[in-house]
Amino acid sequence: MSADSVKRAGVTPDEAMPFAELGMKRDEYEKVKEILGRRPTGSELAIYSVMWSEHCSYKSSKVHLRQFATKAPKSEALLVGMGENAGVVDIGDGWAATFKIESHNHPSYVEPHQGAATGVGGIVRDIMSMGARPIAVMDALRFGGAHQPDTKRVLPGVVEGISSYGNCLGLPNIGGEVVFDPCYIGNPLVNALCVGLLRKDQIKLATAPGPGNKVVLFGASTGPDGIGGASVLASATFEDESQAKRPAVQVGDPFMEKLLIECCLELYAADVVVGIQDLGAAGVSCATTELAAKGTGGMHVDLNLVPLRDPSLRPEEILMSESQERMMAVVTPSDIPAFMAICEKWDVPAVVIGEVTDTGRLVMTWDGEVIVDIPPGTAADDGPVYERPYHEPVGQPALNADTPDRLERPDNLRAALLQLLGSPNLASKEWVTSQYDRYVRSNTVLAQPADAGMLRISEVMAGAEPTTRGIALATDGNGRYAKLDPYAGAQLALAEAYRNVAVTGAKPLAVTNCLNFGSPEDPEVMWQFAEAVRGLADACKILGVPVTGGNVSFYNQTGSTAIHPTPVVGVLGVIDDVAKRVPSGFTSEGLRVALLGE
Amino acid sequence: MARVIVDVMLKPEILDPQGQAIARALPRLGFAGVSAVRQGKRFEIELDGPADESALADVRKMAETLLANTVIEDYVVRVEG
Amino acid sequence: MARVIVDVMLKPEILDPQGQAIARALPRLGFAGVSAVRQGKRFEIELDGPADESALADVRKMAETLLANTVIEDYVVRVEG
Amino acid sequence: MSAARVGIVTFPGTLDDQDAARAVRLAGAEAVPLWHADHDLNGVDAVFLPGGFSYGDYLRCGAISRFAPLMDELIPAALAGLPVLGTCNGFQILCEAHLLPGALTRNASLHYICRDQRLRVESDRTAWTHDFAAGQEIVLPVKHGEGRYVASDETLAELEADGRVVFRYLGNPNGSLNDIAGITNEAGNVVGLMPHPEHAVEDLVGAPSTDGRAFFTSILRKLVNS
Ligand SMILES: Nc1ncnc2c1ncn2[C@@H]1O[C@H](COP(=O)(O)OP(=O)(O)O)[C@@H](O)[C@H]1O
Repeated sequence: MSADSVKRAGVTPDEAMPFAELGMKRDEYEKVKEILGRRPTGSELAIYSVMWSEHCSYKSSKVHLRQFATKAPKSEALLVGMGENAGVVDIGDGWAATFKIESHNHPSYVEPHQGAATGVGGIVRDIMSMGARPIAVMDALRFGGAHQPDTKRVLPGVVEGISSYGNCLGLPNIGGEVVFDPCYIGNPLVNALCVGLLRKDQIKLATAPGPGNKVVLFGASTGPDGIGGASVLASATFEDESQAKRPAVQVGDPFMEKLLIECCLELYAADVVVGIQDLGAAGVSCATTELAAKGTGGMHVDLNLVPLRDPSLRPEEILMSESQERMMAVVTPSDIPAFMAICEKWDVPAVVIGEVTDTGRLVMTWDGEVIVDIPPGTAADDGPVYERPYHEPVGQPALNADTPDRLERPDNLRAALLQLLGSPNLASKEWVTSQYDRYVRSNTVLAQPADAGMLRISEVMAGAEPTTRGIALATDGNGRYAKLDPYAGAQLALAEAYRNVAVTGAKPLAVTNCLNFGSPEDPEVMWQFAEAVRGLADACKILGVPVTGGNVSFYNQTGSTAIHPTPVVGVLGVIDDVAKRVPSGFTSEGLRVALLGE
Repeated sequence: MARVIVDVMLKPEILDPQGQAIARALPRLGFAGVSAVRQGKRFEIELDGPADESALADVRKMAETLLANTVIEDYVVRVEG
Repeated sequence: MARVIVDVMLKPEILDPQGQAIARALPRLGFAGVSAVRQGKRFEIELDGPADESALADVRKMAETLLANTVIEDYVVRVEG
Repeated sequence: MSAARVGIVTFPGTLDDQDAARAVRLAGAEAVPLWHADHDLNGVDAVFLPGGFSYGDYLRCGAISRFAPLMDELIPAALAGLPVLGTCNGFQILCEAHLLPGALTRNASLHYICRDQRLRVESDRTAWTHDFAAGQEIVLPVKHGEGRYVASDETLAELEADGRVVFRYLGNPNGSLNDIAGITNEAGNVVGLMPHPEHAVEDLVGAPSTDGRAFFTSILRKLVNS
């Protein structure tokens, strides 16, 4: 069965395409037609629909997120800012750190273990793609009430998923949060952070320059993971009912990811990589369009060469597959043998699937026919941008007028204290943290129960000159504060993470954030979002720390009820001498206790 | 007293990293001629009474709600005989 | 192309905490009448050729040396059919 | 005199090889990287199989690694007296390779556990524990999901009678039979344990103890004296 080709699209201009089933609006579809000067093929529609989705294009949030750049404080430390896979910060002595936090909320509700595991896997690949060795992870978690039945299903699975995936990669878990609130029932939040280390002059970027250079797909083979929508497309165009919908959960293979990490580091050390990109949510679509758009502008890919786990996959499905543990690299032809030899050493399958061109077009073929022929930038960068309407929630003044003054003062303070101590949000998180390896690779200076995690860096990579330096990281967020006042709530989250880093003795340098909200189509939610971003951008300016990257997660809601707005903020700091770190807790008897601040 | 077996396997379209790792290792161990391996779980359930229709219905429900994760797994219930 | 099944179970004298945890959970979930549960592994091996005696001998060796740890586990090889 | 050379084995999925090499170097020995796919022990004086998730712990921990080409060299060398230490996944591999008896199974709690663990040294008569005193209490981190030691009654009785239980948990984290944390072979040259000495050799990082150092000073002393 042949695929919908460009040629065919030319002679069947009026064929109805299932853009609505793929979540695309009519005017967005019209824009695609205008760009191409014809109707898109099924494969082209697959590419535009995922690249222009909220998740990949940030179409509702973009206009607000710009403040992180326009209000950004001057920073000597910033080497790579927003817009790349992750931000990179100069931490001195020739070293750089790259870090980012990302959500995997919805998949973790559907299948807690695999959802959370693949969340860790995804953020780790982002860090790898910058040229860094991933060196630690953190996880900020939100669950429904501790006693609500579904929490019993979701929480153990999520913790097991993070534990099994992160531990298997040999990445120490150096901190995070566990918060319970009934507002998260049905919408748990799983935000995973990864930090990596690299030499300052070895940053890798997602770019495909140099016509004639080869495009290599390496790592796991491609299966029908997470392509519910794509199968509509694969069948709809051809009235083929045999292609049942295949909405499959993404399953992680941490062992393959561990091999990928070591393989990539050896590829970097051998200097055989011109550009590199991880395959995230939009898989091959995203990697090819983004690499091509940032390079010399063109790429030719033969989709038949993509190694498949399920040989019946159609090109539309291959383009949208979310299979995990895959990377795409651009390699000069003369380096291909060395590249392949390193992949073979690590048992990582690798295949050349295409070539960089200077045509300004991304062209893909299937069975010898052209099925994609687009300007890659139109998919990667020129997605729709919305100025969504927003207004303060109707109930906001009443919510704020309802102050704690109304509460009865308890006459038995002891009972009140015991009740507080027994509440799930204040209780020990050891049930969670004891399932995470905090020791692996022996660079962990601080981890739980400290307020911030800290790592030494001198021992991370063999052969590097010694340094006394280290990095510290903390994540914080408080949905209840943000619900009362999203502007101040986001600032409080930043302030807390900033303080947590500062008290260890480290100097805060940079910020990442994960913005978890309800539907952007609800003007009241959109107001919360706009306020939170404005608050965070203003506070970053005042504290002198730039936002280097992050992630927006919308549609965390059940029916019309959204979660509390939950901006989670991560702060990275640097300490000149890790031996001088300040642990939390009283270290010996007889010390004086001082209270600083108001 | 009867024994009922519940076999739980990952659905065919779901990645099975364990099975794949085993399949990849076999040639190195000198085993040729295997095209794929999938790894699943096997539960042996000892019943107090006989494996009659009502007991089997119970086991089926148990498989559906507890033994298998039906988001990613299929199961088969059968009486050992 | 044939499929051979290898079932691997812990030896009866070895504690099976997973099976026990399931057995303990059953009454709470409203299932009565189960006296014990044991959890093991099931491997589905796809052969390139037929499941003849020589192929089965190979699978038995694979089970003995790789799929089962005979210090703690027993195995059974059978042809699906 | 050239430094004692301790081989550190890396399988696909090994995690603690860097830590192991560092611990060996801190003790004053030379750490020699050994690759699973090579048929070559590089003439080392002792071998350390560090922890991790070799082959993702798929099938059973250590089940696939035990067939690595390097193991074809290591098994006869160990039987001939080469000192070998396996920690965590390394212990699991040694059991799968039948260099040590018994097996390591899923923790009784069914959860992975990472914690600082108190242990009692039961034997200072192995190649790797001379610098401890029998009866000494130490703290090392444990971090594993499948660390519950099991063996047949006869094997257990034999281990106990021959003094081959090398470490015992004080506060059993995983349900190990007889609280066993580590054992040795009859000759005392092969030792396996679930806890991680290589994470307890520096004040700044790892567990709140440096009790792990004695493993490495023990082997160094033995090699230098022999
Ligand atoms: N999900 C998690 N992942 C990793 N570490 C966590 C997680 N939740 C809590 N922690 C760690 O456990 C410790 C205690 O957490 P918590 O009780 O929330 O204390 P605090 O209120 O001081 O942040 C901290 O070191 C924190 O980083």
